[in-house]
Amino acid sequence: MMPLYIALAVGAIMFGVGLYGALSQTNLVMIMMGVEVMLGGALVNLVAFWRFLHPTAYPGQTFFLIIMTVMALDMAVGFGVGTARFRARGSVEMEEARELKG
Amino acid sequence: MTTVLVIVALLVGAYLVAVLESWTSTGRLSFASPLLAGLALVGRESLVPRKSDRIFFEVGPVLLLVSAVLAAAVLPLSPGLIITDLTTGALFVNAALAYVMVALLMAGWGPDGAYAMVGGFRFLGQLVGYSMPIVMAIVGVAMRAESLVTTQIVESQVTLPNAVYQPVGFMIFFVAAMAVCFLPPFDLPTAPGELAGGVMAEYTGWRLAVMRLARAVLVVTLAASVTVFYLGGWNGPVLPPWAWTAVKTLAVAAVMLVAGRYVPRLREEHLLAWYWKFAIPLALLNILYVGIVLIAGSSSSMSM
Amino acid sequence: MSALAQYALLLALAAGVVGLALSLHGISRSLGKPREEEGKDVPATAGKLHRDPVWARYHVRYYGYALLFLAFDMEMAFMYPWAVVYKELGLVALLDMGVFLAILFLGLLYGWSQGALRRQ
Amino acid sequence: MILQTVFIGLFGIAAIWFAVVVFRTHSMVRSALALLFSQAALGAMFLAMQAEFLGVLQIMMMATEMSIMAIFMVMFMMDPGGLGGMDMTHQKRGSQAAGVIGAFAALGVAFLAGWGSPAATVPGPQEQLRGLGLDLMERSMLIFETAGVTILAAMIAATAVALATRSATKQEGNDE
Repeated sequence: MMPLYIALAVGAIMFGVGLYGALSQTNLVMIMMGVEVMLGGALVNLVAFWRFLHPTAYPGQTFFLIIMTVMALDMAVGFGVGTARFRARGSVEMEEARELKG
Repeated sequence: MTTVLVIVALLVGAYLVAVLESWTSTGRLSFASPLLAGLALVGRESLVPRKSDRIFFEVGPVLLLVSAVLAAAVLPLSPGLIITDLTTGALFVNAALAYVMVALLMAGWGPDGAYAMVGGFRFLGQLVGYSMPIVMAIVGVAMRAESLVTTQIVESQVTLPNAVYQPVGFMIFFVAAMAVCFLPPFDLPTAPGELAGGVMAEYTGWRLAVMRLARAVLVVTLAASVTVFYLGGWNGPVLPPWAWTAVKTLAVAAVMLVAGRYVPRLREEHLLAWYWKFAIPLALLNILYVGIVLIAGSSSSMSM
Repeated sequence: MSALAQYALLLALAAGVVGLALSLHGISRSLGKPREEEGKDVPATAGKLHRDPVWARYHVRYYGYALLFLAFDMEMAFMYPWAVVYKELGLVALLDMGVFLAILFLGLLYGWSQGALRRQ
Repeated sequence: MILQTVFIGLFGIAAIWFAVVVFRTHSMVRSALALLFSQAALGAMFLAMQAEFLGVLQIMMMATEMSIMAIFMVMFMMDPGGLGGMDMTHQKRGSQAAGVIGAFAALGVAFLAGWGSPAATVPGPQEQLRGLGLDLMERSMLIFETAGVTILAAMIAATAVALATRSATKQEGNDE
C-alpha cells in the first residue's frame, strides 16, 4: 500500500509546483514549463494506478503514451505561437499580450 | 564478474581506438601515446573559466562518460557476457545516447565561452538530424528479431546478418552512428581548425582527460552497437564468440575513424537537409521493405 | 536476474563512473593547485580577450527542423511496441502503421513545402 | 519490496526538487535542464515501479524535448544566462496559494479515496511490451490513429504559425 501513496503524493506535489509555476511566470516558455511539470505529475499518477491497481490492463499504458504525445505537441504548438509573437513584437512576455484578452 | 570483464574489454577497446585516432592524425602507430597523454593531462592544472556556470561545467564531461558506459552496458560481447540483458535494450541504447547531447550542451554552455557555446548548440542541431533515422533503422532490426533484447537481436541474425538483409538500414545507421560520436565528417561540435576545439576548448587537465576517455568509449560503444544490430554480433565460424564481437567492433571503429580522413566536414544546414529530405524517407522505406519481406517470408513458409 | 536488480546494477555502474571522475579529481588536486595568474582563466576567443559573458541571445538557425522534430519524434513511442508484435500480426500491423506513418509523412511534406526544412 | 519503496521515494523527492529549481533559478538554460532532470527522475521512478518500457521512453524523449526548449528559450530572451537577475514573475502570492491548494486537493483525493488492495505482482517487461503492442494494434487502434492525426495537426499548426511564408520572406529580403 505504501508505494502507491508515495507515488500519488509525488504526483500531487508535482501538480502543485507546476500550477504555481504556470500562474506566476510571465514568460511564455516558463509557463509551458509549468504545464510540463503538471503533466509530469499526471504521468506519475497514471503509472502508479497502472502498476498498483490494474497491472494487466494495457490501455493504461496506451493512455500514458497519449499524454506524452500531448506534452510534445503542446510544446511544438506553443513554440510555434511564441516564434510568431517574437517575430512580431520581439518578446514573449505574457503581460504585454493585451490583444489576446477578449 | 561479467561486469568487470565487460568493463575491462571496454577500456581496452577505448585504448585501441585512441591509438588508432592518434594514428589518423600523426601517421605513426605509437602504442604508448594515449597512456602518456592521459597521465600528462591528469598531472597538468585544470582551469575553471571565470564567471562560468560551475555546475554545468563540472557535470558535462562526467555525464558524457556515464551515458557512453551505460549504453555499452546492454550490448553483448558473447552469450552471457553482458552486464544487463534489459528487455528494452535497443531502446535503452538510444535513451543513454540521447544524454550525449545533453552532456555536450552542458559542456558548451558551462564555460561561458563563445566557441564552446556554438559547438554545444551545433551538436543539438546534429541530434535533431540523426535521431530520427537512427531510431527508424533500429525499428527495422527489432521487427526482424521480434524483440528489443540485444541478445535476441544477435540470435535473429544467425542465418543472415542484418547488413545484408536490410542494407539501406545498415548504411543509415552507420552514418548516424558516426554523427553520434562526432567523428570527423560530422565533428561540428568540436571542429578543430574552425571552432578551436568547440566544446572541448575550455577543458584542461583531468577534465579534458575524462572528456577524451568518454569520446573513445563512445566510439567503441557505437561500433559495438553497429556490430550487434547489423553485423551479427558474436556469430561466426572457428573463432570463439567474444573474439568475433571484438574483431568486428574494432574493424567498424577503424572504418569510422579512417572515413574522416577522406570526407570533408559538412556544414550544419547541409547535414540537416540531407537527414530530413533523404535519410528519413529512406528509413521509412526500409521499414516498409522489411515489413513486406517478413510477411512474404512467413506466408511462403506457411504454404510449404 | 530480476528486472529491479538490473536497474540497480545500472545505477551502480553510473555511480562507479562518477566515482572514477571524482578520484581523478582527487589525484589531480593532490598534485597541486593551479597558480593564480592574470587572464589565465578567460575563455578562448579569436584575437582578443573576451571579458563580457557570451550568454546573450544566440540564434541557432534550425528552428523549423526543431519544431517539426518535436512533433515527429513522438512516432517512435508507438513504433517500438509495434515492431515487437509485428511478425505475430502480419498484414494488419503493416497497414495500421502504414496509415499512421503516411499521416505523419504528410506533415513532413507540408513543412517541407512551407520552407521549414531550410536555414531560418 | 522495501527497496522498491525507498527508490520510489528517493526519485520522487529528486523529481520534486528539480521541479522547484526550474522556477527558482534565473538562468534559462539551467531551468530547462532542471526540468529535464525532473522528468528523467520521474522516468527512473517508473523503472522502480516496474514499467520498464514507459520509464526508458520517458528518459529518452524528455532529453531531446527539454533541450529543444532550451534553444527556444535562448532565442526568445535577451538575457538567457540570467546575469541581470531580472524578476520574471507576477501575482506571486496568488499563484503560491493556488499551487498549495491544488496540491492539497490532489493529496486529499489521493489519500481519502479507497483504492482497494494493490496488486502484488506485475507481468514481466517482455510481456508488458507485447501486451502494449497488441493493445495498440487491436483494442486501441482507433486511439492510436487519432494520435497520428493529432500529431499531423500540431505539425501543420506549428509550421504555419511560426514560419513566415516564402513570399513574405522574399518581400522582407527586398526591403533590406
